Amino acid sequence: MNELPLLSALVAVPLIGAVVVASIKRENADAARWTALAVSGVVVVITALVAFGFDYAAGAPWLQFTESYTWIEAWDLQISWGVDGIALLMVALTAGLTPIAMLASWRDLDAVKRSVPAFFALILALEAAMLATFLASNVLLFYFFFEAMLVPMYFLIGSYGTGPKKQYAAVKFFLYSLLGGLFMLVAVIALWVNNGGVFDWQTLVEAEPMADGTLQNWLFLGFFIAFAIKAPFFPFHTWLPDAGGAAPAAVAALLVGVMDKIGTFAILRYCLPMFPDATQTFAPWIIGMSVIGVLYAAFVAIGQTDLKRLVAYTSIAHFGFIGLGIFAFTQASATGAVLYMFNHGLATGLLFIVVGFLAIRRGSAQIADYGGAAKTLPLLAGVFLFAGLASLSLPGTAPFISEFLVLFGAFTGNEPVAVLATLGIILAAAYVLWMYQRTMQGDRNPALDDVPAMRRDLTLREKVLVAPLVIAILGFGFYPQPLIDAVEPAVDNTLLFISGEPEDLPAAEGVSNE
Amino acid sequence: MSPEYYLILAAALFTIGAVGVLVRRNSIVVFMCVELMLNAGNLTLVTFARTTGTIDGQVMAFFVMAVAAAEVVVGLAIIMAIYRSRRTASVDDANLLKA
Amino acid sequence: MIELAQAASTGEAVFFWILAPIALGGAVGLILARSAVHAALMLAITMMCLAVFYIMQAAPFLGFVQIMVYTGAIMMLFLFVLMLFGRDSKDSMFETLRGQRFFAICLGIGLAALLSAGLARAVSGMTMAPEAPWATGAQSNVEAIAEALFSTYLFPFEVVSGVLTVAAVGALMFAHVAKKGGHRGQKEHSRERFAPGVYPGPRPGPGVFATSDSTATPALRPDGSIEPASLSEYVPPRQLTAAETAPKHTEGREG
Amino acid sequence: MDEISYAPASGLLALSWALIALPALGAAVLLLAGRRADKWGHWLGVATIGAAFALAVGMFASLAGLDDKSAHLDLFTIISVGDLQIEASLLFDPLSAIFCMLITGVGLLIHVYAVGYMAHDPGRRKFFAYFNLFAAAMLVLVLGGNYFMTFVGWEGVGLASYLLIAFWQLKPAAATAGKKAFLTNRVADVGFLLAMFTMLGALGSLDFAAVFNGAATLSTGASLAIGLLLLAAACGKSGQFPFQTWLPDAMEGPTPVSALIHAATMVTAGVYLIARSHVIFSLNADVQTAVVVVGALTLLFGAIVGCAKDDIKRVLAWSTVSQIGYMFLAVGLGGAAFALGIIHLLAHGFFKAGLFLGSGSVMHAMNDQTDIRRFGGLWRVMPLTYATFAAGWLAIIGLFPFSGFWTKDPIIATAFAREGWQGWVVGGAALLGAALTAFYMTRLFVLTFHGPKRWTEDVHPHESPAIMTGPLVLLGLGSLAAGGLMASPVTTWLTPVFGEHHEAHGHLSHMQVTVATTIVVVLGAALAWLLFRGGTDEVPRAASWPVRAARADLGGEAVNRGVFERPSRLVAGVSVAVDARGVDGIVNGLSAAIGGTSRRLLTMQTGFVRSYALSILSGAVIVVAALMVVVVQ
Amino acid sequence: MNEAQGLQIDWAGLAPMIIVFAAAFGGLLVEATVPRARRLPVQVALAVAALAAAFIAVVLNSGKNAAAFAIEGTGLGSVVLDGPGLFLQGTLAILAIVAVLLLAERRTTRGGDFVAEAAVVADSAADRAQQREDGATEIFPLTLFAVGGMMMFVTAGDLLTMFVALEMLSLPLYLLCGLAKRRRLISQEAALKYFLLGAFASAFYVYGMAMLYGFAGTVDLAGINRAGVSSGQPRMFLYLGVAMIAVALLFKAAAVPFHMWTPDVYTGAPTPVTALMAACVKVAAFGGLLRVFNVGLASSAWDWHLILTIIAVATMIGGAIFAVTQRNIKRLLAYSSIANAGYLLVGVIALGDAVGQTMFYLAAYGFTVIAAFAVVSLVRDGDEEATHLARWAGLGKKSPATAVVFTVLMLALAGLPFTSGFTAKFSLFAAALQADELGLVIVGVVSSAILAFPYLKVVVLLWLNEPAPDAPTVNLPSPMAGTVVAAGVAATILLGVAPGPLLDIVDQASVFLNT
Repeated sequence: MNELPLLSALVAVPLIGAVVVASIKRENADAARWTALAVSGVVVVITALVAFGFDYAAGAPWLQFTESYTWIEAWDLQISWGVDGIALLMVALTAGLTPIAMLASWRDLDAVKRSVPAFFALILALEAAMLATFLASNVLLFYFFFEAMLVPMYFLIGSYGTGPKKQYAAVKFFLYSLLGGLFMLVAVIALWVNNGGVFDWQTLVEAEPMADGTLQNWLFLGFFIAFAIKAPFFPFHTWLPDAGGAAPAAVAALLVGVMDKIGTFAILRYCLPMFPDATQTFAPWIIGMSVIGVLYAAFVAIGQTDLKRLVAYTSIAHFGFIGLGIFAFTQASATGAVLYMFNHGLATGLLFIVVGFLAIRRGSAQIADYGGAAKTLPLLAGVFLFAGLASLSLPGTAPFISEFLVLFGAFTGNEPVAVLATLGIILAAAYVLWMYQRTMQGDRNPALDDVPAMRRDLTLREKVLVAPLVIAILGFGFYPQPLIDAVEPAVDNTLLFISGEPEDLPAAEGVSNE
Repeated sequence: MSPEYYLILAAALFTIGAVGVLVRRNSIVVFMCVELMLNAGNLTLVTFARTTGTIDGQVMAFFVMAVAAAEVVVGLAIIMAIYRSRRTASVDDANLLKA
Repeated sequence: MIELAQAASTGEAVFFWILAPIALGGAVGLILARSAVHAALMLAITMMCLAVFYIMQAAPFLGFVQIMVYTGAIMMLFLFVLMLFGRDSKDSMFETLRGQRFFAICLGIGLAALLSAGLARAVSGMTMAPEAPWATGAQSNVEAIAEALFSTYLFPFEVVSGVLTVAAVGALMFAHVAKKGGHRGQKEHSRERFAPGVYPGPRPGPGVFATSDSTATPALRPDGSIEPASLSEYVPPRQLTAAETAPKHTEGREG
Repeated sequence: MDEISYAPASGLLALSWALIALPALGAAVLLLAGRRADKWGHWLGVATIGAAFALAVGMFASLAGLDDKSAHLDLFTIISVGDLQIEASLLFDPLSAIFCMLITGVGLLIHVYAVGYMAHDPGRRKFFAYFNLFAAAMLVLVLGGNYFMTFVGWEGVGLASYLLIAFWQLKPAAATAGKKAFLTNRVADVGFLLAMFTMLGALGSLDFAAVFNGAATLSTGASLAIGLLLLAAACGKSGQFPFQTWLPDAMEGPTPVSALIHAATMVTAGVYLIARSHVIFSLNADVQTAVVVVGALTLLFGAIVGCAKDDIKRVLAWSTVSQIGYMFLAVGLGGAAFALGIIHLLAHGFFKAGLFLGSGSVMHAMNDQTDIRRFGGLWRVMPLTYATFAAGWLAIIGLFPFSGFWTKDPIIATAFAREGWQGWVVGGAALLGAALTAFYMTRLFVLTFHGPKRWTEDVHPHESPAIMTGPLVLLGLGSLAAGGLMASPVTTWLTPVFGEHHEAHGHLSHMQVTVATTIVVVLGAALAWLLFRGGTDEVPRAASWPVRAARADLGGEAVNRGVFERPSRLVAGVSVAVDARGVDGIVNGLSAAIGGTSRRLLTMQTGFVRSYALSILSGAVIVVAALMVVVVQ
Repeated sequence: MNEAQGLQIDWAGLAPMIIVFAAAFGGLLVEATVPRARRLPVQVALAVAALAAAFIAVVLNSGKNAAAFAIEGTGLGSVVLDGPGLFLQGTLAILAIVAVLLLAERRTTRGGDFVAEAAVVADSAADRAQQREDGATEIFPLTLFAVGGMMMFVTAGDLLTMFVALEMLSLPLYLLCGLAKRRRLISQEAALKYFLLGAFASAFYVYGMAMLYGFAGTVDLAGINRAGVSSGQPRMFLYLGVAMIAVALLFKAAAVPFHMWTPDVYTGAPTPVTALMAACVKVAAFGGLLRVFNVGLASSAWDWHLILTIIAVATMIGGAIFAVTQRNIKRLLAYSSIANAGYLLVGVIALGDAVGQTMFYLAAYGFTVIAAFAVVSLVRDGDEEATHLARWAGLGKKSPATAVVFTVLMLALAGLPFTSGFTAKFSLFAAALQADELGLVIVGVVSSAILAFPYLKVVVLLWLNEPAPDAPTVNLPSPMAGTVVAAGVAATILLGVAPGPLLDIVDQASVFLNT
């Protein structure tokens, strides 16, 4: 196994970077930008090292690159990291999207007269916290970062956001997530108390499942509500349109692209293996919720008048698909759900970023403020359309593969539900195309000609940051197998608990840097 | 003579004192009502000293008296200071602080 | 011995039934008397009765302390302060807080009911310890108290000194105004008083012709308008209702 | 039934991926190169499609030399999750070979034509990129070795179609038409997806060979489901009832688009899909009946509406709807008629492409006007266009010995061959359709080229440049001859795909049908000639209800609005309101409730010390009471 | 004579209190002897030195588990030095040092927050004149007396000692509350309210003490506990006693419905005194509650469990809901302290399982809240504190450092990870769950969520609002208050990131003697 503490480095590098960037004087905005970008670049490199060192074989240990350091002995709490295929994908997504988000908001702050170093430091801090949640192999450690990430995001929305409701949105985001987190906290404590004071994920998972069904149900609910709010699943979603609508677009890309995935990631990582019986008890309800979410959010998205809110609602619909995939408990659907998490990060991330390009040019994200914009911004319009098509899961783009797997997996388990969810595809096309039509096509809004920025098509910086996403969406659209290979063992392991055969798990990796 | 009557009397005095605190507005009278409650406590203590056959009750009553004396001094000092500033001893008029 | 106790008991009962109503009457008087001085005197009566009860319950030391310290010193202190405020000041019996009196009486009745019910239930099961030596006279009451005071309760006893010191310091801080500068004679005082910009006459007292004597209630001129000099810089004036500004009889002079 | 197996590809056939890659590469280069490619981009487009055509011809030849007439090529694994295996595989068999030739061949001609047609359009480079993209996607569709690949191409052509319909996207009508086309297709595609899920669920594979070989084991329900779902998908893509409304609207795109995509190739993908899935469709008579009904209904529907339209391209579009109805009818009839459908498809590809390009040439001459009421007497000014258009007209109405005669008559005959009363009904419908076709096509032809000039003042018609007329001539020749030349060889060629079939004998003999058809066609054409020889009103006159209904697309649009569009918007509006007031209202209401409670409770904080004492005393009473309650218990 | 009666006095054990009281008396002597100009440094040095010495003495006493002041052979005593007692004494000493530094601050406003002569009529010419003078230095001996009383309160082995300690800690605080230099009327009003209600509560204490005495025949807590198991006296006395004593202690702890003095007094008192109250009095009050309920009333736990649960729920929810609409930062913190009292009550109810965790919470909360009030004292409109929240808008732009610090404190109070607030809540709730108090924990969590809103509102104001043109200034550098803030924030973060050592200590120190 690799001797280097790579996972610790993954968390530490952006964290230290955040401190360094924060200490840069406000006047040296460029220094802050480049330092932050460099730090995020280092994270990408470390991620690549992890990805290359990862053992993708089916029988490989579930968690790899494990590290463990004692932290609070009184609680038997360790700082322990470990990565499985699912987490690896999420880490890659985080590491990849962060520099892109940074580039996307490179000069956006010049207009709003806010501290640039603080902004980039907050993004790095956010990255560190998000990476830590994916890497933590300890329930309490996970919770720590799960809550801690609210702080940088809160400031990014509230302080750097746009629109009159940004404070409301930031506070709502924070309180809503905090409330969910607190439910999880109670569950974490109860789990700890009832499981002999263990936080270590591996130990908890390998322990005999709880005999007390009622307790298991409550614990599951405690965890699940936190994750459902985070994700967000219908009907816990209303914070997201507000937050997504108010956040700067690049931050919204991180918010929806990565942070929300923590909810679904955690459901797979914690809810399924730790509370398999309860998961099965609640699965029908959650599937119902997911399907309602798919259709309902799509309809609400159709009715939106603000681009960012619209994209936020599309995400809620997509999270319905992910929920469906996870709780259908088939190999295909769960794998699809994980791919969905990754691909949705790419596609919606790109969509948010492009909307950001538009919003910063036009100074508004209201759909009514556009119309026929493609005339002067052909390239931007093209990328916008591409992102939209990816978001509606057009074959050839990565999200299609995941949607296909989710729906197929769900179909084998529960046909009517899958058929209903499949209708969501139509609605997706409706909201994406209608959005595109109202902004880019049709009669040109005369007001656009008064905005000089609306005549500036994609700049080199914008092209550079968009390119990797476009390539990834297309590449994984045609050749998703590497992703599938990465996640399948972890998904299989997780599903073993649902099928009640956890004894078939691969042995835990014994190495730890105690 | 059973000591129970003392206890009931003390309870009555305690209650009267408590009600007095609630209904009187002159801060000194309010404070006197508190003293009445303390006295009720003392009577109870002395009575229980008798029923339990221990001296501790009397000792405690003594302590209460001593401490009450100190409390009176402090309280009257504060009331005096307020009276001099506001020319009123009514507790109702001291309501600058409220929600 | 038993007879003696019986006799003592009878005597105690007689005294109790005479004094208990007086004590209660004093307490009730305390909360009903409109004059603070009367209230203080009522409380003194109650305390005297309690002193007798202490003595009757084999606590002669406490009984005397009660008379000397409580009734003698503390009540006098109260009266002293009351005199400083002005003997005339009488509490208005008009309740300004809505529902306060009603709830107070309800709670009083409730508490009394709970306490008496509880105690009545309790005393039936109460066991009496054998008479202690200091009760039978085998040991001096003072000696017994002293023994406890200087052994078990020595530490708190010592700390009480601190409490008393704090009281002294507090009184000093809140009551003592240090003189500053040299001696100022009549000349200096009158110069100061008639200096330009100073209003030489007596300032209107707060609450003149008002329902309340608070600083927050501005004084009214004979024509009903507000006397600006009576407005405090710091206390926001109370908004007067029409009923309050209307001329009316002064309390205590009616009838 | 024989086990179906596909031989691995070798030699030139192993290059089938290049067939797709060539136009795809062209599209990529054109899109990425940006304005630098404006000057030569269109030629790159033509070149790639030309190369693809050449390759297709070569592969066709190689295939002809093989015994088992199929070449299967596995490229890579797309999805492998547990038992689910989906390969990127290509299948080159007689059926796909025909389609490849059609797509690249007709595609090449139309590409060339478009070089001239789009010469003055600033977006020509992008147009060719989309065109190439379409070709690539269409080739994926027909070359796909499994349903998944077909679906990828299926959606790809949908995208290209969307892009091209909305090519002039600043025109609201174009943008709306593009969106409508995509959405309608999307609805139908749900059927495709669900069909794939059902296949996967029942058979565990999407490979053609595996599905067809396992089809016999399918339950009746499953085969019915798969068949109907595939039919839905096919109807969507091919503009069949009830999804027909998008196709006429698609005429908002540039005319070469209408010719290539919305006439010759893409819209026939539905026919391809049914033909490709002939094994499944043949399994279940109910499914076949459904296809037949759809086909018959649509061919009449399109023909009737076509009679009432005054827009040259719309008439052709409705005609396309109607003609594809014939193809559906054919593949629905099954057996030998599968090949008939494909033959008609090929012939239609030629003559409809020619007709569309001809109409484009007319529009080119008439300042992009499309109203046939403002045409007339053009035959003098643009003789080449006139001649080729006439060839197309003759081909489509199916007069002996032109194309349509060889391809449509057998379909009508086979329709009459259906058993029982169905034969009469279906055959009658097909026959009536032929008459109507003759009527509306003649009407179109006469109003456009003959009769008095009804031009607006600003037009100065002229013949189109050679780069446009060249392809016209070729297509015109093809229209005239193709039917007759191809009918028999293609049937033979397709035998490895559809198997041997003997012609069924029905209510009427082939000869009788031919006579009947010829009579009705001549009658229809003559009627149109008589009615419209002198031109027509420039403002539509009040008409009887059938005409009004036909002008209103027989209510198709109204149904769309009433059943889909308006309810969707209503639901969207309601959802938005529910989300804001209901779901979010609970969240906000909760916080408001807490704030309100806070304010109300804080009124207890009066500032009066006696109130506070009251609170303490009440607390004390409560505590005492609570403890005494414990005692009493 | 003492020896003859078997009186055992552990002088070393009493040393912390003796040192503090001696220093208090010494401080009074300083007032009498040292010239006015030099009194402040002498007093501060004396107070800090005494508290530090007391702390060292506590540390030296650690591990002791005995009555420091006892009658031989009985094991009973008026001062009990056991784990919790020693830990809380040490905590009090440290928190008091911090508070004393804040009391000594004289740079933020000229002459400090305290009035030179409290007797001067408020609002008079003389009063205006003395606003430029240095404040009284008697506050230091008074503070020491109070702290001594608190240290005694948490180690009191019997109810009488506790009563004396209660008065010892209360009387100086009543006085200190009335000593604000600015807004003296309000300050005096706070003193009056605190005093009257405090005396009212004391009366309940005395009556309750009498009842328990009547029940057990002794006021020794261990004796009461034993009597709870086997007493010849009717249990009604016990219940009445528990009820009355609880009223008095819950009053000091500011539990609903005995809380109403808290916001007014916190607002009216000079901010350093508020800090002292919020941190130290909270420690003392809960130290007392823990001891009374764990030692004295453990055997009757079943009887009082219900009513204390009701009060805890009311306190948690009430405090949080009250705080939601506050517009004044001091009132906000006051209501937050009420809610926190609710969480601590959960620890009390959980009894033995949660003693250590409750103490940890007390220490963590003390540091955070003291730093918060220190920041409040720094933000000023001219010479007055800008306590209205609207005035804090945009502070993040004008004084980012202060705003960062205050944000950290608010997040700690909201219980976010990596702050002591989280560690404390986590361990407390875990202990409560261990004691099967799931309902209370859920209420606590809901309350935390509600309470997060006002904290967040402050953060919003600090960072997301634009400053008014006449926004308040932050008076920095001010070494004393600066030290306080630094110490508080450092403890807040340290206890959040590396709580291990302190958790170990409270774990070892969580067993009461004589239970």
